Amino acid sequence: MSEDIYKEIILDHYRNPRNKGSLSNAEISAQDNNPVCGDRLSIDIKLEDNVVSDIKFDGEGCAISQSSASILTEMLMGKTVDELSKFTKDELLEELGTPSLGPARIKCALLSLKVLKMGTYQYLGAELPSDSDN
Amino acid sequence: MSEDIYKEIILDHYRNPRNKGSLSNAEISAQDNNPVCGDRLSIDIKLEDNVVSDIKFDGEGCAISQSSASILTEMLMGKTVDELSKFTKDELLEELGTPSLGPARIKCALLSLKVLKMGTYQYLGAELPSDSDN
Amino acid sequence: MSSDIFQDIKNDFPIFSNQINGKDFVYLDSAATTQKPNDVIDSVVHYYKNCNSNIHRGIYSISIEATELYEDARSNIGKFINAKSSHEIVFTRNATEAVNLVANTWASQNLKEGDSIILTEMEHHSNLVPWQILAKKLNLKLNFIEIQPDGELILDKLDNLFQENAKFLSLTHVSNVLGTINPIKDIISKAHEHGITTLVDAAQSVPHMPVDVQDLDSDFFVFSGHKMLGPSGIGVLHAKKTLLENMEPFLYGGDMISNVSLREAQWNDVPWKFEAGTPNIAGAIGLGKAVDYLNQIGMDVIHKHEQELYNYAIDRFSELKDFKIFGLENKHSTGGVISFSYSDFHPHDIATILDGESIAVRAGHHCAQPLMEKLGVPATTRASFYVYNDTSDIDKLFNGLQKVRSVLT
Amino acid sequence: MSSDIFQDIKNDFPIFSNQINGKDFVYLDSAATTQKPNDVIDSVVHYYKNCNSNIHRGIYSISIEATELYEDARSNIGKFINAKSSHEIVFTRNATEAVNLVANTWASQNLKEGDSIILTEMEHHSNLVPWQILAKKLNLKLNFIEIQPDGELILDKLDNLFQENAKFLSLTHVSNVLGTINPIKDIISKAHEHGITTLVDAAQSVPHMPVDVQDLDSDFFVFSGHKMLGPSGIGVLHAKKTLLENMEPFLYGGDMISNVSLREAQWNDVPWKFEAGTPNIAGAIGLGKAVDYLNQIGMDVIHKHEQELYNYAIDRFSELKDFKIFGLENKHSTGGVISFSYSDFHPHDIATILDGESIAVRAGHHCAQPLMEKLGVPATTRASFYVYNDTSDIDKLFNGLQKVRSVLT
Ligand SMILES: Cc1ncc(COP(=O)(O)O)c(C=O)c1O
Ligand SMILES: Cc1ncc(COP(=O)(O)O)c(C=O)c1O
Repeated sequence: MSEDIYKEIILDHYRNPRNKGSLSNAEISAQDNNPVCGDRLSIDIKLEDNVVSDIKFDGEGCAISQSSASILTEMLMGKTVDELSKFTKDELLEELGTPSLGPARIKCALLSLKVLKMGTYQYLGAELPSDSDN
Repeated sequence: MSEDIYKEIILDHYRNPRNKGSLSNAEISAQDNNPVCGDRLSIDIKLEDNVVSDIKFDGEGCAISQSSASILTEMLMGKTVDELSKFTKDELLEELGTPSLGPARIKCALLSLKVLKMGTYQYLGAELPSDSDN
Repeated sequence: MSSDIFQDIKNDFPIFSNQINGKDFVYLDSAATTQKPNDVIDSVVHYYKNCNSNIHRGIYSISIEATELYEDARSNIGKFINAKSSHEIVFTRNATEAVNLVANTWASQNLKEGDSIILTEMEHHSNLVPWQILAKKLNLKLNFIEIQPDGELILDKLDNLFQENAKFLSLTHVSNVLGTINPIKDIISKAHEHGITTLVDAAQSVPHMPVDVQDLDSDFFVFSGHKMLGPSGIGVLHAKKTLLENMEPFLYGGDMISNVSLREAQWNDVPWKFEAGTPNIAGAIGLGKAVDYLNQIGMDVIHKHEQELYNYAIDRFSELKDFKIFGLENKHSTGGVISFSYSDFHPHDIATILDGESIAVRAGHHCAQPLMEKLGVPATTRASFYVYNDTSDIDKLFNGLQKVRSVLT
Repeated sequence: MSSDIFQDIKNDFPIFSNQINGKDFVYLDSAATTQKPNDVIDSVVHYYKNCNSNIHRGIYSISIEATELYEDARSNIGKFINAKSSHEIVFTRNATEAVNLVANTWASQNLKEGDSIILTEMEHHSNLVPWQILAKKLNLKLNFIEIQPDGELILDKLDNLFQENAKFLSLTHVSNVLGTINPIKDIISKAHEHGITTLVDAAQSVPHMPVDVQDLDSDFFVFSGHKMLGPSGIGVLHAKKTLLENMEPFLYGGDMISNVSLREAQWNDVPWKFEAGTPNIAGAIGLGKAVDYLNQIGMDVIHKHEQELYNYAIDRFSELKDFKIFGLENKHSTGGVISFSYSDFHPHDIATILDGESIAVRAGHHCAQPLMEKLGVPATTRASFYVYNDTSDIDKLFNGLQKVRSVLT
């Protein structure tokens, strides 16, 4: 809950986002926003033989949400659709280097993952599993 | 706010109520109740030449409300209608001997006066002045 | 007594360290509201002194801390009544607001002209008047489960009441006047057989005995924090999650929305959808602590303690002339409440004279005027017990009642 | 600063004796909720420790004492806003509930299909969404007083808006985002000329400046205790007494009735008719004490203090590159609120980095999404001031903002 969450990797991706933009004719494509803070994020994925061959994100928002999206795109390149659907938030958070992001900002960090899951499940024609509450 | 309010005069009138009962053909007649505690009180007054010639009360309730009614009837005998309409709560409370009755019980003590005023104003065809709030 | 836990328990409650009218204070009005232990008061003070802030939307440390305390209290209370999920717990001001919430949302949406609502003759005004008003508004019928002179519900006519048009049943778990524990599990199960949705007024049960909403299978379930050691101004609605999800909101404003434009709004998830505006944060936190305190003792231990006090009291008071306990024959009493008449002394006189002895009891209709009518009295005097009471309180009440007789005769 | 009163004022607020994240705590989120002085906390604790009991119906000493404290708080608050009578003061949970109360009672009874409600584009969700819902239910129109880029209302089209069908006007006294003080006395007077009934959302004015409801001539007037040093969970509806008397009740249950039978009920007098169930007694008492505390300083002194802080802040922040204050050109600002953007840094990042410096500011839409849209931003960062702030807080914010830049670039 302090500037400690602004690790080098986050700041690096915030200042120089990778894979920013959009893809036409993407097989997987989804977007969402967080009305509370106005974060907006879209992800487009091109598949070849069920494997991610290209991926772009676009959006606006805080350093955490945008850098997390940028980092995520790098992590996903070359993965199979099955791997996308099984990708966990712990994998992403570990890469971000800020496991203790705190409840106020964790939603920012996970927005990109949420969009990925929406798109992947939609592509698979499956229903998005709802988070267990409590 | 203790048994101190049960002065001798109150207990005397509680044990031996004066002027209890009702009058037929009373010129002034009114009743009211206090739903919170179930106190019930009626007062009947006969007038001769605008002067109280007979007065009775009837009802059920706590020692304070019933003895106050009994004491009130004694105080009113022989008074003019004008005097009835001007009779004050301080006069009654002084006679009861418990000026510091406290907010929880003062309504009990003043129920008889309220009934008297209702009846008197009705007889005079006047509107009951509402208590000023605040 | 059954347990040594209760030996020094008054020390946990700072109000008992005061003398009132120069005498040790005997508090016998816990059915109206309960005293607060230091733990609860301290938790409220801790919030104000250390993390006082608005919740849910703050990014800074104390707001995150306050949000966690508030939501942890919700979980804690959910576990206390064995809710399936903490998201079934909606914070309200009190039990009264929780009943009104259901009347204004689920019941207004789902009940139609000609439907009937089943209540009982022993309801507190808070679980009666909201239904009278709804019945007038929607042209519903109100039907009442009657009570026997001993204070038990007459249940053999239930099949008549639970006929086709009956759609909703709202009843008290425990009577605040008689202490009767109604067999609500059976009643709810029968109601469900007839497709009737149920609300339980648990204002007098949750504080005094173990309660399990999953076992009872209630649809709606309400209680008040201030009657279970908790702070002022906080109450709870428990409801099955699918019900909550399908209900329209109750009040509208900040925090209960997810998205707002000038002419449209979307709602937040449950339970927040039902918590409009800044809630009673300190109240919720304090209620969470009250639950901790009660859990430390154990609700079964508390229930047993009160029944022992009740038996002791009945025994002692049997020596008093013209002393009548309402519902005494009733075999299903919490033990938390004794309503009585005493000679022809008026309850107000009894309460005033006892106050002079520093004994607090309640006199009046206890917000249950229809029940008073049924009992044939305008008012009763009521002594009610809780964790901090012991047999010495009952002895003092006994002496106080003798004083009442000596003053008034 | 203007007054020595503010010299040691932080000592009155226990939260400032804590270090947060190892640094002195700088609280700049008073528009969300304010910190509490010891006087207020102590009054709550005093109630719990000395006269904790249910009110209005108790005959014993502590209940009489609690009732007096509760009703004295009502008078105190009435005098604070110069209400004609304390019986015009209804206790609610917060400003949000007070708005909903009016929407569900007076407005539901008196507005008819085709009528229109006038709002402004700068309303908090709590004074917007209740009217959206009512409009849908009753087929009313919603019309909005627009705002200029500087945050002031555009009032020259009022005559168009106040046409025949306009029956109700609900508007904020002070914007919680921009600090704009709306000229509500004039607007209300013009509304009354057209027979329009008015509600003032005073959540951001009553805490910060002298307010006189008789002078303003508002019909309904709402605010929250927690934004003016008071406890959690208590708010106020002020309304002219004849309005209150002619309104149906809001919630139903104990205490708001005078007489109840199984099928009928009569209501208590105002204001109690609108206070169903056990209220937030400690909350009301604490709010009464908050008012005492504010009176000791003086509302005009507080207003001046905040304006001095505001001017100091504007001056200092003018040194920051790419720093933009929303509504800066506005000449009618309380001085209590600064909403800003800073380079292209996202408000959440700004708030998080400031939190690391132990500075609490708010980031987000501030429950005013339509206003955000009008300002063309998804969110702003907001610093808001109160009695306990001083220029050193602003200096620390200034340093914090420089840190933000160094982290994010
Ligand atoms: C202008 C305005 N109105 C209404 C509210 C709602 O206040 P509460 O959440 O206390 O009901 C607020 C506070 O956020 C506000 O700033
Ligand atoms: C059985 C019952 N239901 C409801 C209530 C109402 O509780 P509250 O006033 O806290 O809303 C009470 C308390 O008086 C009660 O005893």
